[in-house]
Amino acid sequence: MAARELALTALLLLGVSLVVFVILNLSPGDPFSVLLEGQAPGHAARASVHEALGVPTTWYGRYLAWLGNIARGNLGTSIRTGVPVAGEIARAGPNTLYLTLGSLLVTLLLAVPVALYSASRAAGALARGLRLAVYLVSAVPVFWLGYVVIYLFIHRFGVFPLLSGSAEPARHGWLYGLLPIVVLGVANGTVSEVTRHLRGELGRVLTEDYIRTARAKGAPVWRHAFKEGFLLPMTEMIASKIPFVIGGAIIVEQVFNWPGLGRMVWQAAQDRDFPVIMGIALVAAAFVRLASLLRAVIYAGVNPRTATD
Amino acid sequence: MARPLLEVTDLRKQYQARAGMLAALHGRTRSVPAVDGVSFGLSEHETLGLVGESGCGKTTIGRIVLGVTPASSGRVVFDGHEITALRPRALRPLRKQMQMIFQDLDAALNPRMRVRDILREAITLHHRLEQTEVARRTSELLDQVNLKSAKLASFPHELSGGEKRRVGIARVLAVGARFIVADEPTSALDVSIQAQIVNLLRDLQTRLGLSYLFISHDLEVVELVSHRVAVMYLGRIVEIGPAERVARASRHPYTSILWSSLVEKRSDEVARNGAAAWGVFDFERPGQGCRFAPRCPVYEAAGRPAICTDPTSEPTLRDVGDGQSVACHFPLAR
Amino acid sequence: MRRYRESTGEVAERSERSRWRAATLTDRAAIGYGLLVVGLVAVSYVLGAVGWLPDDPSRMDMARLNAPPGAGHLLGTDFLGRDILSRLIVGIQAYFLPGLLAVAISLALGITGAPAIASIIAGKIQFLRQKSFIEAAHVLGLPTRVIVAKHILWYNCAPLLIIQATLGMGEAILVETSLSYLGFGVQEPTASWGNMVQAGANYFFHGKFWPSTAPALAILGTILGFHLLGDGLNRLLEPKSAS
Amino acid sequence: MNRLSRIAPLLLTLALLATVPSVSPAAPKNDGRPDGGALAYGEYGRPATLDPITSNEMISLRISELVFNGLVGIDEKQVIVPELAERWETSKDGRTYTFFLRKDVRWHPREGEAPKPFTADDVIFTYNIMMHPKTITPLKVRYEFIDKVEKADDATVRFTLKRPILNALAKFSFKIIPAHGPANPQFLTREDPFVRAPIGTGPYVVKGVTGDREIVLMANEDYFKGRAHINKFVSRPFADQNIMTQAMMFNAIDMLVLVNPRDLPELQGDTRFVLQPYNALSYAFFGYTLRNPLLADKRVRRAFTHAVNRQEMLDSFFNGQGTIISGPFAPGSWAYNLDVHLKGIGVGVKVEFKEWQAWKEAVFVEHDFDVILASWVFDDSADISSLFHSAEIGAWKNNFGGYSNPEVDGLIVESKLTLDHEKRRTINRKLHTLLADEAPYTFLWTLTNYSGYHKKLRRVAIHPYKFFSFADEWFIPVTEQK
Repeated sequence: MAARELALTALLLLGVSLVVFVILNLSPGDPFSVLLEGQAPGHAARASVHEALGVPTTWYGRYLAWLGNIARGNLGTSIRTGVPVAGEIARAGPNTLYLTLGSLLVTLLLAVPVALYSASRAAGALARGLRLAVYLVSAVPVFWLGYVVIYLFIHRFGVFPLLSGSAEPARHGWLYGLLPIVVLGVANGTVSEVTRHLRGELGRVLTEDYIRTARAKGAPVWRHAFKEGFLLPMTEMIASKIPFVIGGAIIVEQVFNWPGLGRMVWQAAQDRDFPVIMGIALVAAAFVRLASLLRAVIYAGVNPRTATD
Repeated sequence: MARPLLEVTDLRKQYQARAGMLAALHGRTRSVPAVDGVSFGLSEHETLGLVGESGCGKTTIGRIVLGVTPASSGRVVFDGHEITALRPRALRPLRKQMQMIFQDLDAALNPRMRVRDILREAITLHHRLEQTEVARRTSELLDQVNLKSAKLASFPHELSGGEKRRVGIARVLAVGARFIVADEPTSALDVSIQAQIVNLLRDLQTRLGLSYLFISHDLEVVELVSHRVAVMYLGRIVEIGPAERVARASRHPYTSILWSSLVEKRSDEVARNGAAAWGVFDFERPGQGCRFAPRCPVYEAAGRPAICTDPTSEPTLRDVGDGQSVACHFPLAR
Repeated sequence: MRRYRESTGEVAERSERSRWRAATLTDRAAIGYGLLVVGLVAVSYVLGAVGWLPDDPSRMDMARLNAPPGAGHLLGTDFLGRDILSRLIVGIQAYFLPGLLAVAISLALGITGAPAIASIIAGKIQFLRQKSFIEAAHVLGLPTRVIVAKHILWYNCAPLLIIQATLGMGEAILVETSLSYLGFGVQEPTASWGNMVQAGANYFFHGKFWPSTAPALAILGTILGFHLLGDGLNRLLEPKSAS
Repeated sequence: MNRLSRIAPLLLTLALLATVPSVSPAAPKNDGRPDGGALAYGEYGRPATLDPITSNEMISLRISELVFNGLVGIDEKQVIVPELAERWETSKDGRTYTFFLRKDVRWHPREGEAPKPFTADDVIFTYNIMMHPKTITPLKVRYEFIDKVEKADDATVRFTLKRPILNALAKFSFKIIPAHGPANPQFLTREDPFVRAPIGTGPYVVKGVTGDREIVLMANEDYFKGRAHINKFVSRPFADQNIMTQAMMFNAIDMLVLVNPRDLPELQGDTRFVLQPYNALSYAFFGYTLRNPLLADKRVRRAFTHAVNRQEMLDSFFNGQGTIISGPFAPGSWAYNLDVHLKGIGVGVKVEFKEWQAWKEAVFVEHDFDVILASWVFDDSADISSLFHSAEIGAWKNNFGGYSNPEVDGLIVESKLTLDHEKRRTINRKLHTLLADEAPYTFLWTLTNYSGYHKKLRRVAIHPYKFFSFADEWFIPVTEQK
């Protein structure tokens, strides 16, 4: 099983890398022209760059060269800065991981209580109100919310809520670190769906006949309801929403000047710095894949029968 | 009775069970026998009751008989077709003759389909019919299971338990089944409705000449509907014979305890609590010889004879006359 | 054999009210609002397509840059003095194709098991496969492909898809807004709500909140409408959760 | 060198002719101004590299201005002054330049090493590595006029030119890097560790990059012109320009090297800050493609030029006062106006905006446009006339409009070949009249860059495009050093 999953993951990453590479090559702009900014480059200059760097001239040649590097565990170096991509990802990655996981936690802290409450009291006015609030919150464009929050902090609380913008180590630095996490958690657009899905599934499980029977007999319902009504839909939502959270992280990192992968990939996208883009795409795809594997494991764990038949 | 419709010979089934959530990752499994050498026959128009505690393998037998679950070994022959040797595709034509009533009331009912669609699907599954013909057949089915035609527009969740069961039965009849595995058909229903369903099944048998493999842990119901009864204990049949004899003149200590506890307590709930007190058989480290020995009062009373725990002499079914067979070294006297 | 004593007393029958009438008042309000939003979006689309607008969305009024709502410009003007209301109406155009495309793409990706909708459906299928009615259909003799197509996809995932499609529209708007912020969204001078929020936000810290808030509110109201509609449809189409 | 810019103004090498040999004292600063304090400045984006050779964008070049020196420098009055060379001699034929180097200059020490002295070897090393075919640098084409460089002794180098050129001395302001700097002594790529942790001779030493990607520079105690006053420079990258301005407004940074035009009014109204213009060498223009038969007719182009009311366009964005150009210079706002103006003469315009890379391909390769809005940023070595030479027509060449006129070609060549200033001016005037008449472009205006900084910074002089050239003279009064 493990070998199969590993092979599938490798295949998926290969596919992602190919697609990203092709898109990069179809989009206008030569990745190596960033080296020629500042001069009016003729054809000769362009060719000489390729020659000087020893890059294949065809796109598939470049892709294969890149693949060859990957096979040797080398993610290549950024065209723009010359820095090894793997090292940069290792430096910026934890920041983004912190941001995305933290924001997922915020999302869940928001969505789960609302879902639980409104699953048990679907018709209550408070439950409706809460749901409406949750829906509103997840329809806010994330960067705009970031602006609003920063504006509030500056003009209401008199602080500049950015870690890397303050001249001195901030007194409440940890708080500023929390802000982007909260903003992303609230406005990554997934709060509403997590709430809806969780509430739906939980509501469904709680009304299933055997749960009703069990409850009538006084048997503990929570264990089953937890597994089918909570654990499964939760992992499912997290697994399917990870790409959105990652996308939101790119925005939040710009607004809050967060030194993570999102800011890196944004700069790289401007310059068509393909080794960086590819490296980050791989990491992101692996992350998404990991989430869906986790989902599969939890599914199998909750329902041992699935793998048997 | 009439000619044999179903013959089951030395059926075995092992399950691969995993130990916990992490086992999914390293894939470690252990083998658990659910059915361990079971043989019996069923004639046309006959009802064979299959009783035993939950987990004894009776549902597994029902599923294997219908070809839903593959057997580990052994043979199932239905009407001359060897079910255990057929591929799923080849099995499909036989489906119109053999069907199952599931324990789960909702099993047969797709929650998004109206009763009318559920029935139409079953009716048209094996026969191409005109619209009018479908309508005629639908109302005929409703008639047979005593369901109001107003229910046709309902979704499953709008039905009561009894109605769901009736729709389930109608669905099975719709494909034209003549052999039905009824897996705990009354277990999820109120007592009053249980009676209606039992009577309905018996009426249908009379009217349509059906054969049932009737699986239940409810001895009262089994005794009521069955012509013959097979008693299972931990994957094996310990006693089989005419319903009256098994119930009233059981020869196996286990059967006897089952029915006497029924007589004494008459209460489903208490009986189950009593059973729980007996402890659970550990399949991973099976006992030696007779499986029932650790719980057997006769074995205790006889001073724990060695033959009962001799691994080479697990008791097999022996004919004790009047169509009754028992698997015990020391069968009870008449 | 003895005859079992039969008792009357089936559970009381539920009336055959239509589902719509069964829906609660607030449900109806929510769906009504959702439909209103969809209607407004559709009307705006048509208005934008025929060009029947309060003002020329590309006409600049240099005397009134970043103006608040008022006479002449019902929803104020943007940083080039263009009429925000007209641009909001025209901006709808940007979402129709992308919105549908987004849904189509995620459906296509569903086969490979990639993101959002696909993953939800994959999860749903995985869940349904364990459901006994699927096994029952199998025992009944239905071929596997029929079970998948009819019982899983058509009956149990179709509502999901409809709901996801409405939500997908909302998602498309948000994604476009994010892309606009990064400079990869719909490009000026073509109006989209996303690039309106983005362009307006450049003046946010100057205290000119309105030019970005107006399109942000439009986004908010519209997505809320889609959500409520999706929820309502969910309740109407998913019988389980209706009970 | 000239270069088309849509986003940021760029490189200029600008100089006046001045060939007076001079000597400058190498004494520590003793001007009565206080040392100490720190300056954090905001940049939109991160530098690619920190060395002066592979660098090709402004953020990097600004930092290398703090870290490195050239043989000659240019002072605030645009006069060429000695820097690493204390004096120089020019041969009569104008082909040989001999530089006599300072002997008291030492390279920034690497950790655990003693500082090494700066010698003629470093100059030759820099020239060689710059001209190596495998070194990718925009500098290369600018120094092709040099034939060879020789070391006379440790403190003397001699450059021989292929032919005498105008303003040659100013070109020796290129930054010198140490021979012991790069890991690879043959050629310099961006993968060399030197480009990220460079050592130079300049007033500031690169200390390192923080986790937030700030670049920290400390004053060089051993600077040959005397220790710089301000202790520490910090370059802070921002990913959002609006937020960067807010950081300035909130005193989270002390300086913006380039204020976004739309934020000018806000900063201007704030007494805490100083706005300082420093660059006016870019031209905005509408460029026409002559591949469109309609636009090939100069009467049409002239009609366009007349129709465009430049004054009104500028006034629309003008913020009340005469010198500050502010207001919403969002990309394309002017192009919009083109639409408005041309409607008056019966021309419909479809405006299309493109992302930078896509725009370059459309303009330079595919020539897929009728009119473009752009601006050129110049230095002294090229003038706008070369953009209209017919030899510049083709993919990735500067005459993207495909303008071709033998008379213009002739004048351009003539202007280039003459070494006489007066004669050249006459030719250029002729060229100018001719181009104005032909209208291959509609020239719009030149724009000014503004730096904004906190008032605590004193004696701030900003080089027109290198920016930090005089930063060692800046200071912060003791009371405001925090």
